Amino acid sequence: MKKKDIIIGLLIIFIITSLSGYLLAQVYKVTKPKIEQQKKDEGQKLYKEIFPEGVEFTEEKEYIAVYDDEKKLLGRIYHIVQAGYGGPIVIKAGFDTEGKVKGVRILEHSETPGLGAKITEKSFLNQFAGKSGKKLYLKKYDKEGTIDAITGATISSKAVSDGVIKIQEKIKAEGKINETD
Amino acid sequence: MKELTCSPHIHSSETTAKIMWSVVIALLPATLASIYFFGLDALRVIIVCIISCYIGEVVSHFVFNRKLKSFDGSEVVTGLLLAFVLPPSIPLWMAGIGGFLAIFLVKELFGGIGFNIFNPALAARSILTVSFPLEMTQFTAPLSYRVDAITTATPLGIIKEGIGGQLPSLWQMFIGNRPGCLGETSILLLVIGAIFLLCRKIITWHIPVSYILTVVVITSIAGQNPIFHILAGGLVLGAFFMATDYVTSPITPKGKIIFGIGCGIITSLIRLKGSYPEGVAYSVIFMNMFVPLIDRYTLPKKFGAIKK
Amino acid sequence: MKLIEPKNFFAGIWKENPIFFLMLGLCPLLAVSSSLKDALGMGIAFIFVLTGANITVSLIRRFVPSHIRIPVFIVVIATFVTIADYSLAAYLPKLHRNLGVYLPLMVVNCIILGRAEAFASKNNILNSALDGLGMGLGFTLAIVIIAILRELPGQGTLFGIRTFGENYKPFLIMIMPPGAFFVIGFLIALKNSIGGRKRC
Amino acid sequence: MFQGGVKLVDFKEISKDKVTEDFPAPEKVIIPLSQHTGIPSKPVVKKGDTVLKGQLIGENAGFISSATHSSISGTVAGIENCSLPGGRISTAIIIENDGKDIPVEPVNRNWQDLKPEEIISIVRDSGIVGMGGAAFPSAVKLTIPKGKKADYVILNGCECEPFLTADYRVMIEETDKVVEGLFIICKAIGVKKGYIGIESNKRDLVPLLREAITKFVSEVVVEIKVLPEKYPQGSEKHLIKSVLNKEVPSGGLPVDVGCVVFNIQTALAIRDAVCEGIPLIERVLTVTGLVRNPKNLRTRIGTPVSKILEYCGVELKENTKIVIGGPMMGIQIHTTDIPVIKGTSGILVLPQEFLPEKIQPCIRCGKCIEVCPMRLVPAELGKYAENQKWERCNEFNVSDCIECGCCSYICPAKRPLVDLFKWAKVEIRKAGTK
Repeated sequence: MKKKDIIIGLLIIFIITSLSGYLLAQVYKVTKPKIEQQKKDEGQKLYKEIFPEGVEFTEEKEYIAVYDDEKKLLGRIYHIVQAGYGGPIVIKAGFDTEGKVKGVRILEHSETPGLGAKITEKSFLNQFAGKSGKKLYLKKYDKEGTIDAITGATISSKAVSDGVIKIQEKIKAEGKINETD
Repeated sequence: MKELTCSPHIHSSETTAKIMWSVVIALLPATLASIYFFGLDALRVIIVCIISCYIGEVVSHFVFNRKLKSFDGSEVVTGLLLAFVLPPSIPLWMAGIGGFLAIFLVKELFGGIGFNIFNPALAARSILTVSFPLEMTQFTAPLSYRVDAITTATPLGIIKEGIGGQLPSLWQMFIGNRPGCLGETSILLLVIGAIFLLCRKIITWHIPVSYILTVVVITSIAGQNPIFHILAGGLVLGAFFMATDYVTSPITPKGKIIFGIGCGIITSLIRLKGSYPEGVAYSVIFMNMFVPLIDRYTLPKKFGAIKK
Repeated sequence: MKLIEPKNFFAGIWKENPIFFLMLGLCPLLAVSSSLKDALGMGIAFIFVLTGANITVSLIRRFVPSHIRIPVFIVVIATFVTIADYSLAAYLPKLHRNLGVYLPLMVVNCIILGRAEAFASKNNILNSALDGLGMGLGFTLAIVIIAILRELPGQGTLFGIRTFGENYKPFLIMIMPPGAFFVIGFLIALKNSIGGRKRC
Repeated sequence: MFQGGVKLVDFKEISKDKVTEDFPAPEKVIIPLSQHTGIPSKPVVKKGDTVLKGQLIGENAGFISSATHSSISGTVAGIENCSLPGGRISTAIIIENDGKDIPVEPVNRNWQDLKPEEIISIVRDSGIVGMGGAAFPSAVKLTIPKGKKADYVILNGCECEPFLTADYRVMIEETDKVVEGLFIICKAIGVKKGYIGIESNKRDLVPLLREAITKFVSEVVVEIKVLPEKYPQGSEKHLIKSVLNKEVPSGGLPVDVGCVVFNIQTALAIRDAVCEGIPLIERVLTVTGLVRNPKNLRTRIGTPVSKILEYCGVELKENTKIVIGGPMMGIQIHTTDIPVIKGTSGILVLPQEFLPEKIQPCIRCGKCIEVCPMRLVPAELGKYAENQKWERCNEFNVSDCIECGCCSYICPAKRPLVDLFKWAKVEIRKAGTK
């Protein structure tokens, strides 16, 4: 190959790359605000689902603080990754200031479809709402437990309940619960 | 002119059909045990599986233009083995789908008897397990059909989940009085059938022995009771009747031992570390894929091969 | 060759269907065909990228020396894929999330690179656009058929709407990877038995 | 003991105790010139010539070739083509019997006085070939190639094929001559150690043989080996493995492990040729199976099979087949006009099995691998041959197959493995000569 060919080739690649770079930059400029807005909306929607009373959600170091419209702290939303049956389960759980569960949502999981995957269903997750202490255990594992496991998917159910309990214990340990309880 | 035949002019009396029916006979004691422990449910599942296997055969005859072969009993074997690895409470239509897929998808699609890569019964069971996980993991307690059927966990399930239910005694597990798949529970009667096959020289000791020994060794190292691991789950059924399936296991004695050890390692790993309580079906299917490779590297050294 | 030849368009749809005949680009096909919605989205993104890349490659074909054509094609394709990626993320975030990594992976999809190399770099713009549209439609057709055949039995739904009633027990394996292989295998067999077997 | 093989029901009772009868010389004999492995012999008579019993009618045409002699006295009626078992066609000399049975002049020699080269040349001139079936010229076997050394001679008395009893009868009736033959062979080759290998179902021969051995004064030590009944014990390579525990290398000859093997009747023929000057013109064969009078017959070479069958009371029906040789390796013939040749060890009448309808796909049971005495993988080989993948067949050593039939015999799917391997060998040879 001649030197000239190489230089011409490099030049052409350079031109094409620059052109496409410019094009992409323009596209990026247009779409970036949209994408960010989408991300924010999505997060807000999820937090709202977990904590319907909340109005403002601010991200703190370890959790998301939930305030009402008078800037009063209502509770916190925690994020936890718990080992499930088929892999890690990413859980977001909201607790009010008294340490009671407000809501639980599953962000990611790889449980068996039709079986463990049922942990994302509201009928299972809503069982946690309003509960605290030993009530968060599965019925199978603790006498005081009140959570019904999904039929045939005890391990997945237990992973969710374990995750929620872990956060609860953490909150307790850090003293983020009002003494009124 | 008469059609000339090539030598030899005499043949042994063994035929494919005889082998297949012998396997059926060997499975009979365990079949009766399953009907005793799980009642008519078991019988219904068995009948549905066998009939659906035949339907699969007939359908593939039309779809693939294949010569409908004579009644050689291989469908009965597949149907029976499939029924053996299903829970007794499975809805009959699911068992039917399983039987049909075992023959149509796993066997005939690959070219019919002698050409399938995977064990039809176990492959069908795996398809059912991933498709209908709930129904495939509900086990009825033995003898409970006399009062009303109770769902309970299998011994391996109890170990895996760490809770609920009381483990049956080893003796109960040996005679088959435990929850589990339809035909896997009665170790005693399965072993009687297996001895029959060994005496008939239909199966050899290589695969079962290497398979079970490997499981024993690994579970002992892991600090669990190896006897429990033999009696619980489908190990005996798998080792004697599934892994020894001619078509899907290596052809040479050396290869058979490698195959058995492979199955044993995977079964133990799934039981000890995996998320499923039982791993016999998956380990046998997994090793099925390696059979051509194993065969390739375990060819016997020909007579008079020059030593290098 | 004439300025415009309609057969270039139809070849991609049936006779030289990229999936059933050329058997290229099976990766996104297997991965995102478990629901009709995602499949349709993927198909449309695919048509966009393929047509765009074909037109561009045809446009610049005279300026690009052959020894650097592959990197140039990749840059062109990557540009279109990134445009599609951003747009989907901005306007259809849910679809974007479902397609996941398979959208950016289109950069290395062999159908697109293959058409750029085999067709667009040798034909005029109109024919290349037709080819891109045809091949893209062929891909979309294939992925939609496969998605229907997987979603219906596998989830009992179509476009997320229940079709078989509440009591239907989904045949879950169909929405898992093996189901994709079953369906694609049977479809290729079917195409071969209808349209004559491909001689290798 | 060799690996593999099968234990067969031997069916030898049918003809075991029938004393060998002389089959009367027929009115006409057909003597093919290609009864042996190698180049056919060259005819030295023409139509109308008068020949004596034992007269040379075809001479040695090369190194691996053999002479052919007339088995009766009479006139040459013509030189025509005749078919041989296995569909081969050979030129044959047809001789009409004059009923006088005049032999050529007999000689009386003492083998002890002969030099090895002389013995070998007598054997060559007498047209002696291996009479176990392969029909390899014996003189070639007796000539040890340069650079090689033979230490043992094994006499193959296994007769491992079911049904056949000819060798057994010969050993009972002509014990001394057979043993003398062994001593002659040892002398010709110059070895000091001889073995006689027999299967355990012929254990009653041991005292007879032992007694015969003591009758000869020689420096050669002869040992009798009683081997377990297992087919194909009589295969040259497997006999050596059983007797000496040595494996003949693949593609090699017995002499590579210092060993030469001869059939019982070959030894007898050598003895008759060396001591009495009688060339190979008759042999003992067994007529058995679905036969009214099963017999062991001493038959002239060239006797048509039809005459023998008639003599033994065989009615040819639609559902019977005639096999030349044993049931495991014998060849079915389509016409009974075929003559008895030097390698014909038996004529077997068996029921016709319509096998092609019973053939099923291989279920990979592995029984063929268990029984293959050559330790091949017949199951895989069969599949390759069926799909005409000849290179793969070659790779899997189809050329080592001895066509013993164990695999086909044991196969539960009744696959015609030997048939396929024969085909593969032919195709490979074709490809090789191209």
